[in-house]
Amino acid sequence: MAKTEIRVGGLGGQGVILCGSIIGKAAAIHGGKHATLIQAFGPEARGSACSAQVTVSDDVIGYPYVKNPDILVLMSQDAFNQFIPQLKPGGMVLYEAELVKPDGKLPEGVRAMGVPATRFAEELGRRLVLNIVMVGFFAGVTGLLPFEAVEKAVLDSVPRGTEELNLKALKKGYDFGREQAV
Amino acid sequence: MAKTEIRVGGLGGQGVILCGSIIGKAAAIHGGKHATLIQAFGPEARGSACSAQVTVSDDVIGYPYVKNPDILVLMSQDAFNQFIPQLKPGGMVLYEAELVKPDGKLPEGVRAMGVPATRFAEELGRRLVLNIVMVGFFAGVTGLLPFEAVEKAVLDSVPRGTEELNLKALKKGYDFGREQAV
Amino acid sequence: MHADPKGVLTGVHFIDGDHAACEGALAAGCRFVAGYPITPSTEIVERFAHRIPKVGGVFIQMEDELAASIAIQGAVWGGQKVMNVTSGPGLSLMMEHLGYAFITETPCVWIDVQRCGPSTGMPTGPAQHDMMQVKWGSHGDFQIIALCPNSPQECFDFTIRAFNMAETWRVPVFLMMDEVVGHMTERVDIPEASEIEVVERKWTKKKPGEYKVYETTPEDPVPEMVKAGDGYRIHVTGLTHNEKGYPDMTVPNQERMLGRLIGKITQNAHKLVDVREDGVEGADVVVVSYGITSRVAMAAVEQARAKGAKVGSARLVIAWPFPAERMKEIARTAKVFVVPEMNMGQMVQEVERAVAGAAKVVSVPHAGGSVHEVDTILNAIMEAAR
Amino acid sequence: MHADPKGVLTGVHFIDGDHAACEGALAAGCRFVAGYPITPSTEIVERFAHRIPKVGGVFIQMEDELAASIAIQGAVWGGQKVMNVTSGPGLSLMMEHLGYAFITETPCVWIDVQRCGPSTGMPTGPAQHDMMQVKWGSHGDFQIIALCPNSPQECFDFTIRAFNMAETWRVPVFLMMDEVVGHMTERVDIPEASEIEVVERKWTKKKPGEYKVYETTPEDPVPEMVKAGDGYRIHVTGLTHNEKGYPDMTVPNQERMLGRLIGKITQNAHKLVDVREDGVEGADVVVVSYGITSRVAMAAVEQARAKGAKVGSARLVIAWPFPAERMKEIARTAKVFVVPEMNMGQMVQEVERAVAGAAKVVSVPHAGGSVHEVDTILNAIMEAAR
Amino acid sequence: MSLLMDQSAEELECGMDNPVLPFLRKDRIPHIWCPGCGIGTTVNSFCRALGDSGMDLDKIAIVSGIGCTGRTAGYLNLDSFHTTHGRAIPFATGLKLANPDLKVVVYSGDGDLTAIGGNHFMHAARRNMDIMVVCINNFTYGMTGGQVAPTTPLGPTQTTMPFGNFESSFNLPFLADACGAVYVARWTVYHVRQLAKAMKEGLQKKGFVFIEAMAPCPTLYSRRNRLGDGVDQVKYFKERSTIKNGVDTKDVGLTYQGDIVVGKFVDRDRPTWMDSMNDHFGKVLGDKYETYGAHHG
Amino acid sequence: MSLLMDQSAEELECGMDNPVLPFLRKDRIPHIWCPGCGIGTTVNSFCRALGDSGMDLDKIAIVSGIGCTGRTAGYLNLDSFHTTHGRAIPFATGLKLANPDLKVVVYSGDGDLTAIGGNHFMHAARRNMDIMVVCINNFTYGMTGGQVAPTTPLGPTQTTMPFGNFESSFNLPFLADACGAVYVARWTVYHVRQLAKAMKEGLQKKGFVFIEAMAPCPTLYSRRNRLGDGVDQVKYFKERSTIKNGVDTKDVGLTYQGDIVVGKFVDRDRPTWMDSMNDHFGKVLGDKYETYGAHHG
Amino acid sequence: MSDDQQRKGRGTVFVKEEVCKGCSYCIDFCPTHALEFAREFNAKGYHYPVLGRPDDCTGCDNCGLYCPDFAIYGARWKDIDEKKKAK
Amino acid sequence: MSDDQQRKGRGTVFVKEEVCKGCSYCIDFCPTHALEFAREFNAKGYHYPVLGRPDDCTGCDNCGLYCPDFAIYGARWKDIDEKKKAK
Ligand SMILES: Cc1ncc(C[n+]2csc(CCOP(=O)(O)OP(=O)(O)O)c2C)c(N)n1
Ligand SMILES: Cc1ncc(C[n+]2csc(CCOP(=O)(O)OP(=O)(O)O)c2C)c(N)n1
Ligand code: SF4
Ligand code: SF4
Ligand code: SF4
Ligand code: SF4
Ligand code: SF4
Ligand code: SF4
Ligand SMILES: [Mg+2]
Ligand SMILES: [Mg+2]
Repeated sequence: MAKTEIRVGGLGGQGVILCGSIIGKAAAIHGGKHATLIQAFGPEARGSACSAQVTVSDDVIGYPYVKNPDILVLMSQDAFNQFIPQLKPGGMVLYEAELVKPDGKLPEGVRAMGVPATRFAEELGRRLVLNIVMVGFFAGVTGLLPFEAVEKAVLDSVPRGTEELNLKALKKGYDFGREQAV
Repeated sequence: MAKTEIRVGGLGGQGVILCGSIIGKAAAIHGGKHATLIQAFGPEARGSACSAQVTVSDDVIGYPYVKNPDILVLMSQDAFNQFIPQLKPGGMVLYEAELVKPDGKLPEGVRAMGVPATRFAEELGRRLVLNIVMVGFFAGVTGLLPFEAVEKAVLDSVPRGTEELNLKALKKGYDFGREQAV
Repeated sequence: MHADPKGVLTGVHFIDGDHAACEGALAAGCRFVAGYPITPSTEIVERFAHRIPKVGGVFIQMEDELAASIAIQGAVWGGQKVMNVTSGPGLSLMMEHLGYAFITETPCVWIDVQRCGPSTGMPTGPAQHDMMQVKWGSHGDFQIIALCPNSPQECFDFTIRAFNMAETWRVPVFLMMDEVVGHMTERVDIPEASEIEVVERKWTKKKPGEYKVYETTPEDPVPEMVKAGDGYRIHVTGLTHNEKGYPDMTVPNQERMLGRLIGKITQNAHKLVDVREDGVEGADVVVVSYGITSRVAMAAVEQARAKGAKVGSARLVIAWPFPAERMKEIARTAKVFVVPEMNMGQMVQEVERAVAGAAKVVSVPHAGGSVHEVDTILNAIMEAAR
Repeated sequence: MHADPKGVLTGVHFIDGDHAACEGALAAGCRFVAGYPITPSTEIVERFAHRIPKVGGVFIQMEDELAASIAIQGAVWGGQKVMNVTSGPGLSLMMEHLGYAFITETPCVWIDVQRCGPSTGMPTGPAQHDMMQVKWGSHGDFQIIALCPNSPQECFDFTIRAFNMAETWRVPVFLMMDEVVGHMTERVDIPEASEIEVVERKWTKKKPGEYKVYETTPEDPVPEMVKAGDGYRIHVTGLTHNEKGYPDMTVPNQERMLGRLIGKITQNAHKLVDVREDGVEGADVVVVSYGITSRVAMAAVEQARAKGAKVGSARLVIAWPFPAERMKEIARTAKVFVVPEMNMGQMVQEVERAVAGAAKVVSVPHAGGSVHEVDTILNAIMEAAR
Repeated sequence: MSLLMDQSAEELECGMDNPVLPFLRKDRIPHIWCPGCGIGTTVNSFCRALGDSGMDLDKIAIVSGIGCTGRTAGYLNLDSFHTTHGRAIPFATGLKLANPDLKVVVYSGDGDLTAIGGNHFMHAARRNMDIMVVCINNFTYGMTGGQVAPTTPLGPTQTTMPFGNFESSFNLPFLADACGAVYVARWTVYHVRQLAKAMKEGLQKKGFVFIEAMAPCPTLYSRRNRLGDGVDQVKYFKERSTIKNGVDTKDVGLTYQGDIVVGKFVDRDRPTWMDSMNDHFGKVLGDKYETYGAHHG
Repeated sequence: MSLLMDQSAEELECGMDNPVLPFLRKDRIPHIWCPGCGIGTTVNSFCRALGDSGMDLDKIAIVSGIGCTGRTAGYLNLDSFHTTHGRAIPFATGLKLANPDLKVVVYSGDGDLTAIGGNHFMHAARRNMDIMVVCINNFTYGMTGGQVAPTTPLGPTQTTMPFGNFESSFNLPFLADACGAVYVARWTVYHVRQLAKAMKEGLQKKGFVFIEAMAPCPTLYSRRNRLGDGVDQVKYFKERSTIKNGVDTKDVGLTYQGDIVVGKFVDRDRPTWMDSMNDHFGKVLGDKYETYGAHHG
Repeated sequence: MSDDQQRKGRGTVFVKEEVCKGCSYCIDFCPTHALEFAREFNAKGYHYPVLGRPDDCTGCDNCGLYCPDFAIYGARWKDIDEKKKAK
Repeated sequence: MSDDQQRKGRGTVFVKEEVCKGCSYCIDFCPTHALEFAREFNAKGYHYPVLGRPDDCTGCDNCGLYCPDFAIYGARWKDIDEKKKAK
């Protein structure tokens, strides 16, 4: 009854929800698992903090909220500050290396890995795909889901005409993640 | 615990409710009794049947409806047809003699008395006071309420400037009633 | 405080419940009504429109009930005592603003002259089937107070009481009339203004800097009030808010705010309930009724007693909050509760819940359009008494 | 009858409850929606607006909820299957038209994605506090059916079921979602159209001369339908009416009409209730829950069992009509009912009434804005189990 | 059951019958309206229009709100809907869009359509929803006993303006015009033929049609203001009306017992809501889009 | 508690502070509006108007409905009321009539005021209720995520018009004018000074004042339609606006990214509802009548 | 009425006396003033119209157009005869 | 800024950097193009304006009129000095 709880955090406009959604979709539709995604906007939806809670499990998921995530995927400093205290002991933090500075605020026993996702995305020509880089990075580091499942989920989720760019972003993040994971 | 139940019936525009209201007011305010008046319009308020239920009692009145009146005061044939079956055995019917034709439809043991109220009213110069003539007739025949009480109730109830006319109408009906009652 | 003599039509009157309720409002200090006509409540606002120019105040007929039910709330924050007058269909349109009055703690009196529904139904027929609506009709949790007069005199008296309760508790207070009570004419005694006790708005004595619009103390869950224009620069919102009145949309604050708002009534229910009892001690059967039905029921109770049945009557003068505790007590001795209502069974559900199996509960429903036949209730009593 | 393949998005999807509900409606044959946006329900109509041009139908955004909730009813009489989508404040504005749908027996599905109130409250927070509103919020007596999905898959499935029930019973059928269920994304399997059972409108086979719009038989209290334009020259009114649909405002007719309308549900409640039970037999404590709370409650139940408590779960898939009989039965063996809800205690009152003192009933209220903490429910269970 | 409207012996003999009867639910007459109430006369004109239009009555539906006028739906022998107060227009909108085959007529009172129903009125006109709205303007709330309406001119007494009305009223044709109605006309109960003709034109016109019919409410408006009976009010309509077709709607405001401008003020064309939708989707979605309502009529 | 809007060291040194601060609830800033949202700029102009008017701020109340714009009430340092969706105007009506001392301003969104609130808008204008209505027109429902509004021009995509809007929109100044407003103006977020001046005039004017302020909603309108950010929309306002004071309101309708007519279109006088009431009762009831609100201000 | 001797004007009227509410629209708006009130009341107490001056009736049906109660209509003898024949 | 040497233009601006949302209204509508974006982000991740060309600032407060976030305003040195004196 393996269950992995993930919190994705960042700012509105960064594609935080989509990032969580692709992870969930990869698990639930292409990965043969169960997954639940909860979106959380602040009371004021726009412009401010934004986060997604993803539960991936071999079994049916009851309680849908992620209180103490196993994995954090963070794309802003605010999100980092907010969510780090919730992380499970021994959990994992994946962060955008240019927007988040862990600066020794990490609890002991936590594995933290950064990825210059924004830079990668800009190199690929569109800052907007930073969230897909993060998805790839997540997949690469955690190995929670088969790459093909994630790939299919990305293809299902991005606007027509942007598939290639997004797959490149995914690969980029994934490869970077594999390297780190080793 | 004397209780008298009265039903006044006629057509919209005849002043049926006012007629009932004056009887009630005479009893409740000037006559030292309790009185309850219930107005009943048909589901369609205007132009059609109209009636008032008046209960006059020495005691506090509970149930406010008049199911089987002791006295009927009737100003239209429709009302006559409708209400006669409800009259208490041995009850009394007071009717407008030109608009209502009892024609042998009266139950046995019932006292029925007509008054040419419309004609009286017309003689006084306003057809509209026919209801006040009926009030006077009621007071005269039944003796249920002191004439002064009824007189005050009329004065309280009619538009300013019409007091004299209405008192005349009341007196006319009252006198006619006294005669009949004898 | 005593009533302002200006609004008090001292004397003896032979008027109907609608008119009496209007006089009650004027006596209680109501000086603003925004109305929208609907049978059988219209006479209340018609009288108000006629009386108010000489009393000093405003009547305005709005474009619809949505407007009426929020205009009155604006007027409260402008400093006036107000009432909201309607009947079923209009009330259904006011449900959003019922919640707004509750969350903003805007003191106001709501008169519902109940007519026969559902929907347009029988507009000139009576009913008592908005009893649950006033308790539950707006989205979200809320609380109200509801009084049930059964005569024109009570329409006058209870309207004053309703205004006083609204000022005391700052929740919407309902006067649950019905077509019969509204259109029934009886003697109404209106005392001298000096004999009428009126609760003044709970104006703050604090200065602008010190005052918070929703600040309360542990002893008193009802905040003090100010009106717009007095320099306090208040903020009022229908959002979940803090003591300053500012939006504060967090779960703990929601809990705090809603807890206090609901608690104002639930924790003070014992001060609010009002049951008028007659022969309940030692009775096998207790008839629970309210509004006009209580008069019909009383006739049945008397007839049943004449036939030897041990019957008591418990009349809910205040239907909400429901006197659950008292019902539980009565259930210790009574065997059967008989609950006649001009609806398909509403308050009877509260009786059932309160007595929790300790006594039998019999509903005597009525689809509306007229009051019960006395015999219907009598039969139910006799059946229960067997 | 099977679903029209045109509206069925067969396949496996990772979508949220709002989107799933929209797909359910399309699969059920809904081809007309008149909407008005309100968080957190808007996504349902947004998806509908996007999907409908290719499915054949109409979406129109109306000027307000009053318009939306009656336009859909016009569309029903024009022959379409429809739904009405909103959240608390919008629902409060629709209360008059809820009664109209009931009295005119206009089949329609109402989706309420519950958000945290009262009033504007916390618009993006969840709650379950419109449960009583849908039962009692319109003036007059009426009845509805209410289903409580707890996942996107159920939002899809239950929406179809709601449409089928609406056509079967011709009362408003509510899908009581909440912000969490509406915005939670999970896998949703949409089967082939041929595997989806859809109840067709109960079209009459009678000819114009023979047909009466509200004629029923002793066996079947639900009348047959026609649509405007088919030559039947029907009349439909919100007034108390007879079989022909004509106003007939007499007390006996009111009794007859309302008796049948209410009876459709109360007398068939046994066919309608749906309680999903887990380990209720032999349990000391039974947790009664519904909607998203049932998933939180289940987590608590499992933890309590792990601690050795004998706990069962009874989930109200259908909240209205309330499964009073089943609760009574359970009360014969269970000692305590624990009822967590995202409100200050609503359905718990029905549980109390049903068990009538035969078991203890513990409310686990929540002011809204988030789901319960598992621990809160767990503690209540453990306390009850002692 | 023998109805008051059944053919008399005389009629039977020569095969005559009241020409409006095919359009009425005979078994519901006599109607509830007061003696001299102008609503009945407008319904009479509407029946003529139905006949003159030559349209299939099975395809005409009528929707009313609540009020004396609102009872009209119950008397016409059409598919007829008596809805809630103020909401006839949105009901009609749903009905029309669900079944585009229908010609949908809204027939209701001034209070119903322009007080509580004002929002729907203006938005339906803006959208050019394809419905015909007949507003019986009797300057009062008849059904509830004569309260002030948004149409009551300055001056007369109404129960909620017990000392005379001091609140400005709407100029309804101007309002309809400003919101986008494609056909706007005003007639009075005196103008029975013109009213019938306008109604016939309205039935045949596509888009949001607005016809104001001024009618006496003797019970609550005329008599209360000492203006006499229904017939006196119709005589006033006769005497003070001037026909001005095509005049600027801005200039047709009414005053208490003052001059009346009647006529057809607006008659223009713009695409209806549904046509706009079909055109637009056709353009954007191309052949994939199947015109909605095309299988109809 | 140190607030982001507290004076900085620099400011303290020279005694400077942002001139709009006296009009704002400092402790509630930063506000919730998105980057480049035009609502903030209109509020900025309103603050200037408050200052320029020289009026006693204790006697000015602001009422908002629900929406992004509706949050304005919560930021202004006045007696302020955040009501329900669409009902700011009737709330304001009650507030004003209960306390005639107040100048009451309604500040809300286009959807709030003209969709769900349309009926109140038109009736308050008809009555000439003495309130000033500022409508922030961003052509969309901002708060709920960008649905079509009655102000959305033909063309742009909105979530409930996913293939582009095909429904006609209102010309708001024309509507306000037709209903009877005594002051009608339109400005855009580009016209900050004119907007502030109009607001000041509005504050000082008696009767129903209507000011439309066109504002960008970059998040849900501009960006979604590839019109760029807030600043791009303001540049469009700048480039395509022509000032035409006094022009016929009929001619100021808007189209998608088309020409814009701005200016003060209407400025006239007619008695307010309350003045009419007082005059009328004075006439009818004579000396017995005590003018309502006379003891005030 | 169908009797030829009685045929005085160019047309005549048919009245449903019991439906009439005595509003006098027909009487006042008859172009030839052919109608007048009956002296009798109907069951509801209203005077209904009678063709007092049959000579003057043209059968124009103006009365029928005005009647708010659908209680009267006029017809030309010509049309009546045609209907009769068609029977 | 208060330092006389730094006084280049006729006025200057005061910026609440942490309140700014980087919309660029102030920058685009400064009549003298005196403002530009800082290279730094504030805590919310927005670039805020800085007086890039202080010489050009007239203190006209146009930036202040446009700012939707009340994060900037301009003032003339003249007025600043007066305020300072008044303190
Ligand atoms: C929601 C609601 N509010 C109020 C009423 C009461 N009501 C019924 S009809 C009516 C006004 C009728 O006036 P109008 O529309 O002018 O029609 P008329 O009777 O004059 O023909 C009112 C206020 C109602 N039925 N429903
Ligand atoms: C009764 C009700 N219906 C719907 C809503 C949801 N709602 C909130 S704001 C809004 C529209 C906002 O649009 P607008 O008035 O233009 O303001 P903006 O956000 O664009 O400033 C809607 C539909 C609500 N809060 N209440
Ligand atoms: S009250 Fe007026 S409008 Fe209503 S039926 Fe009577 S005359 Fe006609
Ligand atoms: S959504 Fe639009 S209107 Fe709302 S705050 Fe953002 S930019 Fe402004
Ligand atoms: S048919 Fe013509 S002429 Fe004959 S009575 Fe009627 S209106 Fe007069
Ligand atoms: S018009 Fe009709 S109702 Fe009026 S008097 Fe003539 S027949 Fe009778
Ligand atoms: S004060 Fe004027 S010149 Fe200086 S930066 Fe601001 S807008 Fe530019
Ligand atoms: S206008 Fe204000 S918010 Fe925008 S960039 Fe300038 S200082 Fe920042
Ligand atoms: Mg009217
Ligand atoms: Mg907007």
